[in-house]
Amino acid sequence: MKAKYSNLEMMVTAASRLLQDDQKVLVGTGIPLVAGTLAKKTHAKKMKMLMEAVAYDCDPVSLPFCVADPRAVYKTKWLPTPVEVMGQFLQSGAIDVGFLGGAQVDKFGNLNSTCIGSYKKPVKRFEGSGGASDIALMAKSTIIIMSHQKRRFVDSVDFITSPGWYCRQMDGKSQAMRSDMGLKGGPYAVVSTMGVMKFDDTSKLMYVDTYYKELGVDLETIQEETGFDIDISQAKPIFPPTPKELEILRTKVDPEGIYIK
Amino acid sequence: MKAKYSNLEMMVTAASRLLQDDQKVLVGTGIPLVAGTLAKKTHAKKMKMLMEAVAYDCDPVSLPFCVADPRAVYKTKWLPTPVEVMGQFLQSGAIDVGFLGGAQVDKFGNLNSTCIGSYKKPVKRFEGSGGASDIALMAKSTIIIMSHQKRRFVDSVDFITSPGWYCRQMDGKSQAMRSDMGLKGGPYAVVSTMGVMKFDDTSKLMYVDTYYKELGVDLETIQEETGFDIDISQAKPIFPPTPKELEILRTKVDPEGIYIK
Amino acid sequence: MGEENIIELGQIKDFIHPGDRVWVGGWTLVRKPMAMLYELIKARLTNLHVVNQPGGPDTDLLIGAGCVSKSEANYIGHEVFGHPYNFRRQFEDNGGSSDFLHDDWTVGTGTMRILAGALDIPFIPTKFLRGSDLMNPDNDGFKDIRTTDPKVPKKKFVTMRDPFWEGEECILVPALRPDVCLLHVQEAFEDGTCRISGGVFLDYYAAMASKTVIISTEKIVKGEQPKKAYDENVIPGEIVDYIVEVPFGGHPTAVHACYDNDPLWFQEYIEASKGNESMDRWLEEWVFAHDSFTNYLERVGSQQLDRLVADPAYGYSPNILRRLDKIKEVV
Amino acid sequence: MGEENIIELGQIKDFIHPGDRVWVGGWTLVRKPMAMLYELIKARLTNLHVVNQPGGPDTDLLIGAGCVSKSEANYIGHEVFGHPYNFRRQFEDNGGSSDFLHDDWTVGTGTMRILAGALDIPFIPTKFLRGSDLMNPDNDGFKDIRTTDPKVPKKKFVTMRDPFWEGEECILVPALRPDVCLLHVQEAFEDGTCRISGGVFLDYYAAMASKTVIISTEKIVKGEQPKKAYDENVIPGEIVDYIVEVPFGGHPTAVHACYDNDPLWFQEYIEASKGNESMDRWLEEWVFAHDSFTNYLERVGSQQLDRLVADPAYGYSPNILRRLDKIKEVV
Repeated sequence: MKAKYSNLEMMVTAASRLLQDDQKVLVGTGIPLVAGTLAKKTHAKKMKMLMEAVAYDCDPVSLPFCVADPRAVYKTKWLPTPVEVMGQFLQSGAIDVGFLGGAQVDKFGNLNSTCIGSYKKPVKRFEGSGGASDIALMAKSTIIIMSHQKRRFVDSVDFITSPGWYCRQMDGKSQAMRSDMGLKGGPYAVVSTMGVMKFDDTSKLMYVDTYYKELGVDLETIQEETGFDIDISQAKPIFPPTPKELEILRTKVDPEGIYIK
Repeated sequence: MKAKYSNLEMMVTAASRLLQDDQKVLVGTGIPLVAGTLAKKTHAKKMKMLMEAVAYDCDPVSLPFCVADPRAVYKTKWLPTPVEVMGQFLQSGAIDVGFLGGAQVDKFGNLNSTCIGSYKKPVKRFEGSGGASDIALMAKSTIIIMSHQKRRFVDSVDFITSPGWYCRQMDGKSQAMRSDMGLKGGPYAVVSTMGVMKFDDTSKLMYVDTYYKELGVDLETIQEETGFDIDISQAKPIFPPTPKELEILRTKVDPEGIYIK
Repeated sequence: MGEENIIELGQIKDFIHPGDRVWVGGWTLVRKPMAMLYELIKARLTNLHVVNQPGGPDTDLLIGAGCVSKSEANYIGHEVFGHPYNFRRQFEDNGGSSDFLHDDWTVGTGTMRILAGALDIPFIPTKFLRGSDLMNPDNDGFKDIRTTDPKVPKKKFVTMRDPFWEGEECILVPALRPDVCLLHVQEAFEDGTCRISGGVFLDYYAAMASKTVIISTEKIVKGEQPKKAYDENVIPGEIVDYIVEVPFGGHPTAVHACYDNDPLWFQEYIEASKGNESMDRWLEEWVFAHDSFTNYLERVGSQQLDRLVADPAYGYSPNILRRLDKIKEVV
Repeated sequence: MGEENIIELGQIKDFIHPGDRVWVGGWTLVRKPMAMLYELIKARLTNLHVVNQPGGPDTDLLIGAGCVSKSEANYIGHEVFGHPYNFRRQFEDNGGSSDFLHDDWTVGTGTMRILAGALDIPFIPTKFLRGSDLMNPDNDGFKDIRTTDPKVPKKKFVTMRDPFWEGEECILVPALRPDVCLLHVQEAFEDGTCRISGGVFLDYYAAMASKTVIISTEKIVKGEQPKKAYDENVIPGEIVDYIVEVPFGGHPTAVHACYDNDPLWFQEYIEASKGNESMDRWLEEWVFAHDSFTNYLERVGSQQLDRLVADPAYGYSPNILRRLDKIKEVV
């Protein structure tokens, strides 16, 4: 039988489940914001959701277009500037979870939102880091959300906008393991349209933790849509969205269907 | 005949006359604040008076006890913190006049508000710089107000808290002329209980510009009460306080007689 | 500033010159001084060096109109509305040839840099930037002009060891020093004092750091104000050089408590921005065709403007339909 | 923070330990957390390292009560009320012997240092300090302990050439990193969010820079607030660890919109502070004798407290007589 929810809805639900009460979560616009809002309206009501431009502890009744949207500051108790949110909270390591999207992710969780091809003469140029590089670097842990396609899940990203587990060194050229560089944090999970990937404690390589079996996703397809050999040996089917999660997502979080079309 | 005003009133009036419209003046508490307030209520209504802790463009109806006093923010249009007043306005060179007092001043206009005697084992220890050192360094020009006594007008101050025309160099030991160190600003005048002193354009040495003749002050007394040879050759009698200046000072600026006892 | 510095929209072009480093206030889709930017485009200003962090339709539009030769930014885009095609074309077509130089940063470093500018210190340490390809010297977009262009820092960043505490390796980034700062605010007094609601973003810091500050405001507030109102002021008149009153001056971006984003504008603009010819046609219709901002607003249409007006209870308009793929169904 | 972190005055001593770097909020004579300081004195806390910039009766009192072994400040005094005799005696008697070390700074550098602390960067460049004897290495009050005490920066300052712009010589000063931050505010919510009127001074930055933040408040505001009220909030509850409700908790300093300075207190305190014996007697009468802050306020007297209450129209009390030499005539 056909599942009564979409891959996008499963992805947002899976991502929201990774957030907990008492966490300070810095979210980007788009799907991360939708998942964060879903978490706040379900199991993580006390979670503090921040946005880099101004929003502090926001719980929007209508989804913001961007991190500075008036919808993001509706009823918030404090209106900081990026000097406080990024310069102080994030830079001092006070953010628990950074919630990011991107154009490319590699097997070490490095993110690219800058360009495809060479930096100087790219095949495709994107909007740029925004706060992603800072968040991936300074948040205690990072969650990545991305559509699962071979061209997005690559062996090595064309440009490291946001450092994962295998980072650029201070010389700007060679790469080293994040911990060897004395950097804290790092990617905790990649939530895609097919499953939830995590990183091996020792090798820091991406592996499949759960996949969307009920939606017809199988591990072969995940391997096909992944640009590097990915460990699927520990993969378990994910628990589907509960009726409550779906109802809140569809009626309270994104009733306009702006992100979840 | 006996003058109908005191040396203190002459000093405050003389100081206030040195301030002009369209200047941004950073004042310390005490007599500088009184003189600044008198200027705002007489000839320099558009002058902006700032205080380091919070006050921006203040025009108090009651004299503040200190630079953070609620009297200082009454009806002000903006409430900055010291990060804006000191870190930004002053540090960026946007303050026209710094208005300071101190315990000792020397012939080059260096100010001491730290200690008498050696720094480690002082004969007398004072409150410390506060913002005086910063203001004397970064304001476009500085005005000093001080009671005229031999122990206060010294050849060389025991401790340079606030740099005048002959400053401490970067090595912290040797001294050099302010301009040779690439420092802007510098003391413009010293207003005392006996007269108004200025600094020679080339030698940067203090000389007597005007003195309070009507109050019985003569140039010999000024020399006696000055701890170094001071040029009195250009000294002129000062124009006494006008009835309007005295009336506003006594009835509007300090009716309680807190500073002008 | 004094009341003599209250100007007309048409005058602002006189205060901005080729080569100037320009900070455009607001944040991506919010409180962008669009009316002033349309004026700069009409004046055919060129060789601007855009330094605001981040950029939205403002920056993509200036690039598309040929006003920009240098940009340093952490982001240029339209967020959920679509991609910044004018910005993209600079790279994808001419491969970053010397007539457009772009230097990539991050929100964290952009914030630290304008803070340093406001403090008037030449540089500031930061923990950001580490671990990314933004540190690769080959990826320094201004590499070739750092020693020759005095408006550009001699280095993108410098590393040094902290001499005071644990001795960790630090990154020093240069201050941002805009020549001109263009902001749009909800209210300004006749003396230039500004009031902003819904978030100041980096506007105050940019104004403090800039040589010339020009502000467009929805409304110029006249006369004595109650003390309570003063507490909401965020930019003192002393650092403002000129103000101009332009209702709807932030359209098509959102201005908290005044009006919302205009999805229709974005849909038409983004479609047009996909090619040079279509972009030129768009500029003709939306910018050059209008001899006043009132004409421009007529082009937007009073019915659409009414739909954008913010609900005081929310600060935005709950009435706009925001799904671009569905908009056609109702308009 | 959560409501479980709303504490009693008597508990605060449990969160402060010998050797801690303590930031005391407010500014000289304004919004000092005096009630909390009396508690620390009653608990006979010693070896505190006071780092607030500047200090008023708070710091002179802690020194006079023997709680302080190190202080770094730009000013310690009572402004127009008189001199800080307890502070002075440390130098004039024992000539700065090692049981009290003092490091002199300026308001400008103190501001930059706590800003760096809030940004969590190890140091920050500044233009201040140049030209003064504060730069003389022999005058570094912490010289002897910089390499041995991990709570003190290894150097007072470092000079370097700006590598980005005109290459001017810069001074780098170390961040201030308080262990504990004690603030007094007008209002706090149950979640720790604070509202301050009449100027925030450096309180927000100090709270952001400190490991533990303890706040005494005139009033704990309960329940949902109107959005408008939220706009006045200046410290988010997330960075606050504990709050305690103490009406008149700032006495004898002024708390904007609540009450004014108490000249009678200053007159009596300053007279007593001139000698060790008289200071001890004062501490006995004004601190140790009281088992609660209510007792202390009774000692002040309800008639005097009424006289101090602020006139809402001004934010201070126009009724107090402020000339210390005349006070006796009316009391």
